[in-house]
Amino acid sequence: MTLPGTERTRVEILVDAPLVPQMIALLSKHAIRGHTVMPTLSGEGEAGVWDDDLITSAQHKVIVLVVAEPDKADAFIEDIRPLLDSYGLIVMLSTINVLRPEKFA
Amino acid sequence: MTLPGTERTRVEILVDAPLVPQMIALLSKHAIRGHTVMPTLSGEGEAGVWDDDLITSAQHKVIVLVVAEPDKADAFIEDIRPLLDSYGLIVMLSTINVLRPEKFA
Amino acid sequence: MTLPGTERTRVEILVDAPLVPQMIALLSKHAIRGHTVMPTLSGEGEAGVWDDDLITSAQHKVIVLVVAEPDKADAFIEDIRPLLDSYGLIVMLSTINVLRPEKFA
Amino acid sequence: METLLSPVVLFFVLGAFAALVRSDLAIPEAIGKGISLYLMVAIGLKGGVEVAEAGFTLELLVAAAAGIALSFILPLPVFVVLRRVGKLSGVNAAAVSAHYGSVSVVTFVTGLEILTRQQIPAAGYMVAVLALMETPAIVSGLLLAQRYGGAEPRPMGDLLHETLTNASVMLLVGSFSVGLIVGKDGFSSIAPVFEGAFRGVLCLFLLEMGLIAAKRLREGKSLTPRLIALAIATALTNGTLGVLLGAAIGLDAGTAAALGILAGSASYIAVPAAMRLALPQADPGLYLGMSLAVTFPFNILVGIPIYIWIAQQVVR
Amino acid sequence: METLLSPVVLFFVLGAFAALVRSDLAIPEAIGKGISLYLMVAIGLKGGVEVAEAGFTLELLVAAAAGIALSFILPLPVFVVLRRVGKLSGVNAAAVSAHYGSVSVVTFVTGLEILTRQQIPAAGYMVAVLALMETPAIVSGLLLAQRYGGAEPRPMGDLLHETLTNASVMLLVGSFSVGLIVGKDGFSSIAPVFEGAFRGVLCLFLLEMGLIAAKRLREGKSLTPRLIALAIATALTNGTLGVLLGAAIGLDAGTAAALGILAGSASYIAVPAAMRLALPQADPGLYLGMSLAVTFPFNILVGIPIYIWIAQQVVR
Amino acid sequence: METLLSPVVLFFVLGAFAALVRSDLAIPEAIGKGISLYLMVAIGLKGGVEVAEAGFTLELLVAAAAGIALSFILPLPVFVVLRRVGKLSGVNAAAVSAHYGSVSVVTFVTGLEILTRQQIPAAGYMVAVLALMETPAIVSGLLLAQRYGGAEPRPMGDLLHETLTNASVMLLVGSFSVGLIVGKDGFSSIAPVFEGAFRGVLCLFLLEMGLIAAKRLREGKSLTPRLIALAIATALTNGTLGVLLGAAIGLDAGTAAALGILAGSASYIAVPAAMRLALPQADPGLYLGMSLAVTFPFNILVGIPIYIWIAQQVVR
Ligand SMILES: Nc1ncnc2c1ncn2[C@@H]1O[C@H](COP(=O)(O)O)[C@@H](O)[C@H]1O
Ligand SMILES: Nc1ncnc2c1ncn2[C@@H]1O[C@H](COP(=O)(O)O)[C@@H](O)[C@H]1O
Ligand SMILES: Nc1ncnc2c1ncn2[C@@H]1O[C@H](COP(=O)(O)O)[C@@H](O)[C@H]1O
Ligand code: NA
Ligand code: NA
Ligand code: NA
Repeated sequence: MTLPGTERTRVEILVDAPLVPQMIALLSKHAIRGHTVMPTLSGEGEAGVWDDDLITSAQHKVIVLVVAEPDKADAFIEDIRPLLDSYGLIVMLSTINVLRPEKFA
Repeated sequence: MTLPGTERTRVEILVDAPLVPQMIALLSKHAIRGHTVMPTLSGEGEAGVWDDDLITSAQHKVIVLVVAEPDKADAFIEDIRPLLDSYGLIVMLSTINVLRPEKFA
Repeated sequence: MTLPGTERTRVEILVDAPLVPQMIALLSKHAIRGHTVMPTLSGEGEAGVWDDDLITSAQHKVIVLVVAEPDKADAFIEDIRPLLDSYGLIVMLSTINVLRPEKFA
Repeated sequence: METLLSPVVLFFVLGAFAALVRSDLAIPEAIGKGISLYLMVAIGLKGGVEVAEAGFTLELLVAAAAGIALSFILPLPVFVVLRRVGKLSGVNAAAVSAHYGSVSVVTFVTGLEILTRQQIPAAGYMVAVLALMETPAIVSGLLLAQRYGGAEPRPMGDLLHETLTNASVMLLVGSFSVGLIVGKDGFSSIAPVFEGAFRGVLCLFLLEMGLIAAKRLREGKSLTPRLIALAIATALTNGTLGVLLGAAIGLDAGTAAALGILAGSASYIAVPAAMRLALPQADPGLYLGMSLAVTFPFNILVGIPIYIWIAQQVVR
Repeated sequence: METLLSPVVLFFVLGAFAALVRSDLAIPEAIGKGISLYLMVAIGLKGGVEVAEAGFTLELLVAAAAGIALSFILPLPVFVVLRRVGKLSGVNAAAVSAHYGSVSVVTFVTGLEILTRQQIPAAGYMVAVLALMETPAIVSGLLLAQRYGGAEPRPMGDLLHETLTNASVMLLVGSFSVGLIVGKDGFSSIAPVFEGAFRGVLCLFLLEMGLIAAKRLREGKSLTPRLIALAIATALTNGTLGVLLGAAIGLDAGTAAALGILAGSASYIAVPAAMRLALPQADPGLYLGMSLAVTFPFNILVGIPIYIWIAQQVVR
Repeated sequence: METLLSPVVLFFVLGAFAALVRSDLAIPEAIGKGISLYLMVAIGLKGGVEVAEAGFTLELLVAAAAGIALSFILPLPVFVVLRRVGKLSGVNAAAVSAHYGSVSVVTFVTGLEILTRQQIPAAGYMVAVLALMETPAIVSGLLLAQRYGGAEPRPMGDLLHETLTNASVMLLVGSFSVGLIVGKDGFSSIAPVFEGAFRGVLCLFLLEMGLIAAKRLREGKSLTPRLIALAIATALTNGTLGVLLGAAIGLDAGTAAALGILAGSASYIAVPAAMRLALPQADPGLYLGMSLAVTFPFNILVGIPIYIWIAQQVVR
């Protein structure tokens, strides 16, 4: 099955809300300008159960969605590798097709 | 790696909230009946930074998620191509497997 | 195009909010400990249009996102197959790459 | 008529109108949920404070028993009618019948407002009756589904736990108890929020309810004219039964009317969520359509005045 | 000066300050939306109750006609200036001009507060004028876009439906009508929420507005100094025209000032959403930047006192 | 005992009860956040208005200095005990100690309520002390983490900016200033919202806090009996130190008690977010568990009455 458009790497990072600015700073270090932040409601992992209770955003998680050229995405991934454990990140990578490839250079 | 189920095209369109009805009208023009709208929190692109401040939904973005047969999805994609720039759409395409393929004809 | 990381199955289940605990119980039956729940805003399908009006969570839908080893995911999928119609589930399967594969065993 | 011109009812009409002309007016989900929690706390507190003043009475116990009995028993005739006349499947008929045995907090609160306006207030303990009537109908509905609908039996323990700890029961009983403990004196410092603001906030909530009910009526796929007629007939019958039972056990007119309002109302918050969980094969479009899009507006606009009128006739 | 020290304005300044020092202070979206719905209901009710007291008058009709005319006509000169002086494209100039013909509810409400503090209250019917001025400018803006901007014509029926049923029009007209029907007596039971709480809630909303306006000013990419100057000049000109027209048709000082505030204000809720839909090729950064980040704070801090001062000079 | 029967505390107990019996009761996130912003604005305004009445005094300065000193210094002994007795890692001990040096706004507000009920009110300026105590502990905690936990040093400028502009500091200091400027007269028009509604809204917030604290206690994986004991002992020790320091610098009983409540309370809003950012390797389950699930309920139910009692003994 072939899809219309051009291939790009889709990176999804599940991260605690207070650390999002740090992620965005890392993105711009790799000249990746675009991203979209998406909400989540609750979850469970090795560190236990969490949900979006109001009291503090310390454990409130969001997903940072980034579409980028494969090379840039790879370089970015290498840079966040050391943070995976301490920041408790979940990273999902896949290949998708986009319609205006020049926007995701 | 083979997945259970049947292949379909997954289309995700990041679009400003006021334009969602237009997208849905286009979907039904192509006889694609199903869709799901998902929220986002904030983002950055060439047009700058935005977040979901309350005052107006004019720049509030959502993701319209559509699963459809490849042919229908292709035809739909061709139809929104001319809108990409003026509407400022981001479109992501991928192939996924679904369990009740007859629902996504 | 090759992506960094290790392949895993990504399962996304669109399900009514009151049925989420049941889904999670099924996951742990298959020794899948991790999941993330994501919100949605509205949608349309054969059963008609819905949106997240406040009055009851009975028809409020969320997406349960699960990353798991292919074998575990397959077994889980077999288990929810009989529920697809009565629970009105939409299930999307894809293969993604993750960075800390041992977390998604 | 005068009832229809109270701000509370007018805001309901405004919301319904906005939905019918397809306005983009919408109240954020979190605000609606927040208001509905507020209303339950306020009504619970008020009831508790009133009972703290009046003391526990035999009347209270009798009214409570009547309420529980209504909630348990009403689903049965409703089930039979829905199967025979409404041609619903066993599971669907059982799910709908649970809604009609249970109660609608907002219908009750609107009824209290109207009773107060008409100077025939209901007894404070009716809030406790409201809380007690929320859940027995769920049990009846599920038993019907198991016996006649082929639904798999669920462990009774789970069911009991879910129904006893559901959010509305928790809030109503909890704030009723707080009201009982703090009494009139302790209440005075929080009265500006829970008493002074009550009617105004109720207006905003009924605006939202009008929007939701009319939208659902417009979009509802599962609603046939026959089912709409049944949703109205059921409300009227149950409401009348409630008033008569109230009169029979010796309640005053306002309190008997309140029991009628409870009996005639149908749940659209707690019971749908419970049914989605326990009877996933039942059609939510059906039970939400009947209770929320038909019975609720019918009661606000027509039913409540009727139940009050009947109560005034049969009690003197 | 004294105006600047009212709590309402001080909270606006606090919000703007927090955004400028990049504080992480943020008000949840649902709360902001909820408050803005509340303010529209409260202001609508108040206006309706006042008109119920005062009766419909010829003055009301004249003021309404003046408001509608301003909303229709003001976009034209604004469009010309934006094209010539501002060097905007046809579509962008049309979209911005629609914002300046329409009105800002919060600017109006803040103006009413300040007028009340200064003991020169505006007539209650101005709420109706506010509602009437919301949408004619949208029509003018779209016609300009079609004639001079090459925008595709949209079916007039759709357009009319959207503008007449938009949420603010619905709420303002709806609660104005409720106020008219229930009158002073019916209002008293809901007054604690819609009158007593009004000023305090307005403070919280202006805190939020300060945050949003200053954040947008900080991040705004589309705003050049030239456009900022135009946003201020347009407000001042329109506001002055509004006051003069008000004086000419014989309104008292407070009411003429209110018409000036309406004319000088620019929409940033209803019109941007309508423009995003009808003219997607226009730049939202531009029209939201000018109306929300420049004109709104200018009016709150400087414009309102000026319009009031002019009204006091020309009306006696 | 009488304290435990105030509506505010009873609602806390109700929330905790609901969480312990696993009710599905939940307050929408946006509502909870909105209420917590409201409480900060209301308490800030009240403090500002009171200081505007009483004037700036030497006492205020001394109390402020004492508060800042407590916030800076308390993390040190806490750190040592957590390492030695609690067997925590350097980074974790540092992160937790920052929470205990800082303060909890809701604990403070609940304390003020109880002091007012008991007719020994604290001075209005304590709100300013509350705001001043929020952040010094964050600096101490990070310095401890760098010296003894191997955490990488962060630029002090960033840190200072983040702590000075964090939302609670901004709101408390900002509305304190607004209160100071508008004084009693300017406040009266917004008093229905920020004074009249205060206690009622606080009830709803403590309902929510009870839910959250008990849920976290139930689910908390990182909490051992030893750490629970330490969380209580630390609150008691810090609280007692605060009262004694207050008495030593000559504060009256109510004000000394308030200083004790501040010292004994632990942050669970601002500090956790700052720690997640600055010390991501520290375990949030640990510091939120101790401050929110143990120390907070302990203070509400037991700690506050004890600190008040001590204050009444040592001050006369
Ligand atoms: N297998 C998984 N699938 C989806 N989300 C997961 C999975 N494992 C963990 N998560 C998410 O990642 C968060 C952190 O995981 P952990 O570090 O294992 O506690 C969890 O709370 C979940 O929200
Ligand atoms: N590379 C990207 N990855 C993810 N989201 C993006 C990306 N680029 C743009 N976006 C999103 O699309 C919106 C519009 O992009 P733009 O038209 O470039 O301003 C942005 O505000 C982001 O939310
Ligand atoms: N083709 C589709 N693409 C995306 N979401 C869909 C699709 N079909 C159905 N859905 C979602 O699944 C829900 C239930 O579908 P249904 O059971 O067909 O009513 C809908 O309300 C949508 O939110
Ligand atoms: Na009933
Ligand atoms: Na204008
Ligand atoms: Na402390």
